Amino acid sequence: MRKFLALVLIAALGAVLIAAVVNLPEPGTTDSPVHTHVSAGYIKGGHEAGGADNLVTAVLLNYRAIDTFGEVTVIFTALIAVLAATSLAGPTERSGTQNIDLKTTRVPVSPVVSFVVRLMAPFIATFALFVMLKGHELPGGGFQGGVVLGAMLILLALFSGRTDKTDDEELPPGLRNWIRAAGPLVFGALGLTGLVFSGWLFSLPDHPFWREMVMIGLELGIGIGGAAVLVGLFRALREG
Amino acid sequence: MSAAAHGLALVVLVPIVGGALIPALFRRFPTAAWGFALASSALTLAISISLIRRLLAEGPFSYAAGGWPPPYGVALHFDRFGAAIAVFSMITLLVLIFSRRYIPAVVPIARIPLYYALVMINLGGMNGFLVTGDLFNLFVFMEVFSVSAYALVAMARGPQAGLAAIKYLLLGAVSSLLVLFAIGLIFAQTGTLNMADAAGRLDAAASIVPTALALGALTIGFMVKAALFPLHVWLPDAHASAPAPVSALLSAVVVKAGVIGIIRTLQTFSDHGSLQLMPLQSLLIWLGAIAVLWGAVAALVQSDLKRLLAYSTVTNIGYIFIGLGIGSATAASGAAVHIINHAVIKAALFLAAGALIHQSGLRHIDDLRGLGERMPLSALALGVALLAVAGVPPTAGFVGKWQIGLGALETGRPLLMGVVIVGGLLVLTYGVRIINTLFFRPPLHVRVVTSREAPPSMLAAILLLAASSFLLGLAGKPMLDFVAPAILPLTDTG
Amino acid sequence: MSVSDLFDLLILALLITCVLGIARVRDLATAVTLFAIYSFVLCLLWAHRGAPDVAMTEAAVGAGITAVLFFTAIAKIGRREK
Amino acid sequence: MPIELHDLRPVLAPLISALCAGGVFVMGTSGRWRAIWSLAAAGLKFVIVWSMLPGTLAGSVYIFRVGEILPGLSIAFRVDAFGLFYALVTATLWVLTTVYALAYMKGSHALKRFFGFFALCISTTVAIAFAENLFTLFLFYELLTVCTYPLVIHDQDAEARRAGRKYLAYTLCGGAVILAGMLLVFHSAGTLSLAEGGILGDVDDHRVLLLIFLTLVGGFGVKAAIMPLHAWLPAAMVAPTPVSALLHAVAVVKAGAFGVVRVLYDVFGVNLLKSLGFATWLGYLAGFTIIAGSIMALRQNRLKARLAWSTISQLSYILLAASLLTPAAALAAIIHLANQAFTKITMFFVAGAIEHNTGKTHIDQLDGIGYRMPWTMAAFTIAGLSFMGVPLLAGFITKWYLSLGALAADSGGFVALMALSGLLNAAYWLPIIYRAYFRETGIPQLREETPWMLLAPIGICAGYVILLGTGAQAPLMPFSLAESAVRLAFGLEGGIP
Repeated sequence: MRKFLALVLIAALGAVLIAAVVNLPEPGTTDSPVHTHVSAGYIKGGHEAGGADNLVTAVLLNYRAIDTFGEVTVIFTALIAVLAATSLAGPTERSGTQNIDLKTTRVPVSPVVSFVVRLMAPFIATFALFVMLKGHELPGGGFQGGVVLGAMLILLALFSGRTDKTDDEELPPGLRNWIRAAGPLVFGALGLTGLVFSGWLFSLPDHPFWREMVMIGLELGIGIGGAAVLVGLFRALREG
Repeated sequence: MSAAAHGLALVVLVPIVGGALIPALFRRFPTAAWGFALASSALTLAISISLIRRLLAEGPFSYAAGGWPPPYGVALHFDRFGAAIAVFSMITLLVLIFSRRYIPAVVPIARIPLYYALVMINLGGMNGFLVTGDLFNLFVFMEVFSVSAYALVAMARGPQAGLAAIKYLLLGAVSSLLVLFAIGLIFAQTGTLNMADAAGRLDAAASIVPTALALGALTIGFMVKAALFPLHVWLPDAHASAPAPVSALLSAVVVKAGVIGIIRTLQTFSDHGSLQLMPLQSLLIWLGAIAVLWGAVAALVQSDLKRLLAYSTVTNIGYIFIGLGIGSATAASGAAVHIINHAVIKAALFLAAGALIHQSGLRHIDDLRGLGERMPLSALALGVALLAVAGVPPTAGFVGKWQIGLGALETGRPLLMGVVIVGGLLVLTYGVRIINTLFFRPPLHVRVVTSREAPPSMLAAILLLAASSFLLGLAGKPMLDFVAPAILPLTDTG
Repeated sequence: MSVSDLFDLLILALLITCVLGIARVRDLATAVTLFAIYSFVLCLLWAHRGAPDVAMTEAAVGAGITAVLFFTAIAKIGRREK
Repeated sequence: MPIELHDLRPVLAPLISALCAGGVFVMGTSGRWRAIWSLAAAGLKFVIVWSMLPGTLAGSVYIFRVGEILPGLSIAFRVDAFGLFYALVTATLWVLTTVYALAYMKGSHALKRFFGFFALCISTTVAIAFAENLFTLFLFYELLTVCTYPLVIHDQDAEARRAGRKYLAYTLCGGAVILAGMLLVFHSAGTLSLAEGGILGDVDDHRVLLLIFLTLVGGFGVKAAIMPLHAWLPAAMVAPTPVSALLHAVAVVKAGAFGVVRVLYDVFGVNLLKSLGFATWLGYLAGFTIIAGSIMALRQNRLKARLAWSTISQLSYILLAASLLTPAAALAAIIHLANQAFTKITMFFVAGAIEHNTGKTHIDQLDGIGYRMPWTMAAFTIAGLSFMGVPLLAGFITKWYLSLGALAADSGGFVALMALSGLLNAAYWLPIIYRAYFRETGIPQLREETPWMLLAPIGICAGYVILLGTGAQAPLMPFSLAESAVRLAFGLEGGIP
């Protein structure tokens, strides 16, 4: 009965959603409002005023920097949330056979996998950095690069054969906390420098060179901060 | 460009960056995080006051973040609803003061910085939500304060808090998704995310179906955040099991974001020529009326003090929505003022209750018998706030109820006036019950006899809030005058 | 119907299959695997529709990190749905 | 038109008691400070209220506006003849009750709370008397409920709590109903200011008027204990005697009656009510309450319970008189505020003194008490005779004017009702007096008079009952004040016809 109700509900909801989407302007047609209004302005002025060949990046870091600031804050907050929620219970003793404590009883890692992972890690890291640094010209950017970097670090932690530590534990804990907050903090810095140099909070400098530098700085902040957050999430889940 | 306009971005930037700094700065000295959080929220408060001064001098104003003119950049916009940030910052400040002695007792010492970081980020998200003039930005900051709110609920001890936080998280995520979906629909039809711009361009949209659906999705999404009946189910659990200062913050401030979200929605859609808001408004009235009665009745049967207070939030949200739904100048301004007044009252209630529970270690109402004798000031503050939440004149709760009742009469709904009054009476019933228990019954529990009055940091926050929840009632007229220009766009449709 | 359209249809069919699978399986690990596949297929769709930035994010977040975090969580709570 | 004078005294009078309450709450742990604060404030207030008498008699009205808290809702005080009359009764009796309470309550628990809220009650009562508009009236009316509650449940045992619950349930519901009525009035008239001749003249919707009448009169009727809204009053008997005196003679029930009269004369206005005809029904209900209350009183054996039921009956005199809408009856209504207050408070003081002295609470224990406490019982006799309507005592004046008013309103039936009520009063007061003086107990009765702190207030009240009955027309007696109140309400020039 409940299943049936759920089905009916979902069908009704789906019908409504489809009705809405069907009535939207046809995607891809050049005269739909999406393309003629604000986006047209971005396309026209994005390279010059937006300061990035990749218009997505121009929108993210320049036109709508405050949105991105909010987004990195959400990511950072998610880590804080997980830390706050999991560690309160403390390291819990668990019973039962199906629960695997990753810290003590680990699935043995095949040496081949371990070797391949270690071999690939530098290349993955390089790719991540490339995505971050070139994000204003090519597809990609801080978010994507950060996720790749974070995935690489988690991969290492899982398969490198070491059982006790994730890589970021190699860092002093104080520094780790700073890196995790890198995303919101670089945007905070941007907000203030923008005010000092061009009179608006969250504005990028006018000079092309400095603008590019600032963008790279932001991408690195987002990326490295994001990677640290992801590793932190993984760690908190594993230990919590 | 006067300096005050930068404040519009700074009220967001300062608390969030402050919050992000806390875990890094205070890893070694967790308890010192308190002072830093206090300072940054005080700074935020000062900035928001300067914003209000400019608002009074020049009227509503905008700030183009990054210097990009709307609709290309994100426009922050400050109007008289946005002025609520001053009150919310003030409440956050007081909650922080209260937390000084409370939080170390419930949170492991190493995690204290996390708590303060979350509170500050929550404040930043709230401020961003209130001052933004951009739909997507609205969503982003909604996520900022929502995620921090989920986490704050989860900070309490015990499995109950965890479950409550999960429940809150699930419903919150669905509501966020609905809002995001609606924003997508609006963007697809108008090509813009700027609220004012979108409002002007919606009329030209090819089809009315997606517009109506966007309106519906926004309404439902914000209804969950505002905990309007019947989407309030997450609230009693979350607000009852969270640590007291968090409950105060959530009930006083965070649910109001949903209300303001609905106000923004109504403002955006009120220009629409062919879309009638009338059915939506009568729906809000009905749901509000049921919420008033249901919340009050449910609160009556609670034995847990904080759970009872949580249900009183359901009631008061109902009042606000009745006022918004009626939509006449009288009722809408009453609802707008009640947003603020209820924030103050509810913060007073939860903090006072938190102090009583904290000092005695008991949370069931019956166990608290005679505690008024041992903790006279906290109990007195709770009593005053209870009378205020019931709307006894001339307390702060009366203003909204009077205006809403009057609005119901003006629009020819005498029964609705009856609901407003009966709701107040029911609230008064349990208010009296608690006052009775605290002051006029002999102690039942040995821990009551050994309890001591709350420490000064807690008392300061409680007494200030309780006094405000009385005094704001006397300031009803200036407050109504203040919101009057802001509710005009709402009343045009009503 | 062009090849491009056919590709779209194929991807949509795959997506629906994955989603139904996620809803039906009782084994959490399988569900997460299916979820990763879903993300990856979606990533293809984004790439095909000309949104490389979104596609990259989807691949890394949806198929990569999310799956790892889910697996970590499953390791804690057991893999069977109760 | 009266001359309006802006003056601080209308707000000072309630403020003094509030200050006193503050003083008691802060320093009241010491009995001496409690007494000093209470007596000083009572005396000061007495002086302030009396000082306004000559001006009011000369036709001026004192006004003080505190401020507007909501659009159209202001807190403002205005001393007109009727309000001052009520305030005079309150201020006078507060002095007496304070003296009595200081002696009576000695050694009880939670005295700080008791005297603090006691003072607050008086503060709110005077504020009710001086309220310029319905909102201010309502505000302090509700505050009065809140302030009397701790007094009702002073003993904190199960019975007191039950009584307190009942009291709150009735009065708070009444308050909510008044709030509804107030919203209706404000919505239809646009103002809440009390004004001679009423403010509802422009409203033509008969149903709205009926609704306003039902809500306002019903709401205030709760405290005025009109049947069937009376049940809280006998239950509230558990309170200490000074509280019962305060509840039944001065503050609470009179606030209700005062409110009803205000509604009838200053919200509706005599002319509008005459054309509507609602008041007739109120009159019938009040008449019924007079008789039914008396019959219930007859059946009580506990002295305080008999007093309580008698209060229900006596209060309806005021409502009946006010509902007749003739000047003479209105005069009766206003004077009866004072007459009933002084007479009933005498009786309560006596009941308290008997209980305090001998521990006796029931009527069948009172054989021969007149020999043990002759002065006390003499006062009681005077009060009883007054209620019966014996000429030269206060109660007679009420009955006389009420009958005149009833005849003027062509409701001769109410004259017979007066007579019947007098008989019933005789039926339940005379047995007590008979027992006190003429029943032999067999044991020789030792003279054991009440302590002077209790006796003095009793004597003064009893003396005043005589004074009200004999010298009412003397200058500076409240009678002339009542006359000018009636003149204002009916828009009359010269004397009362």
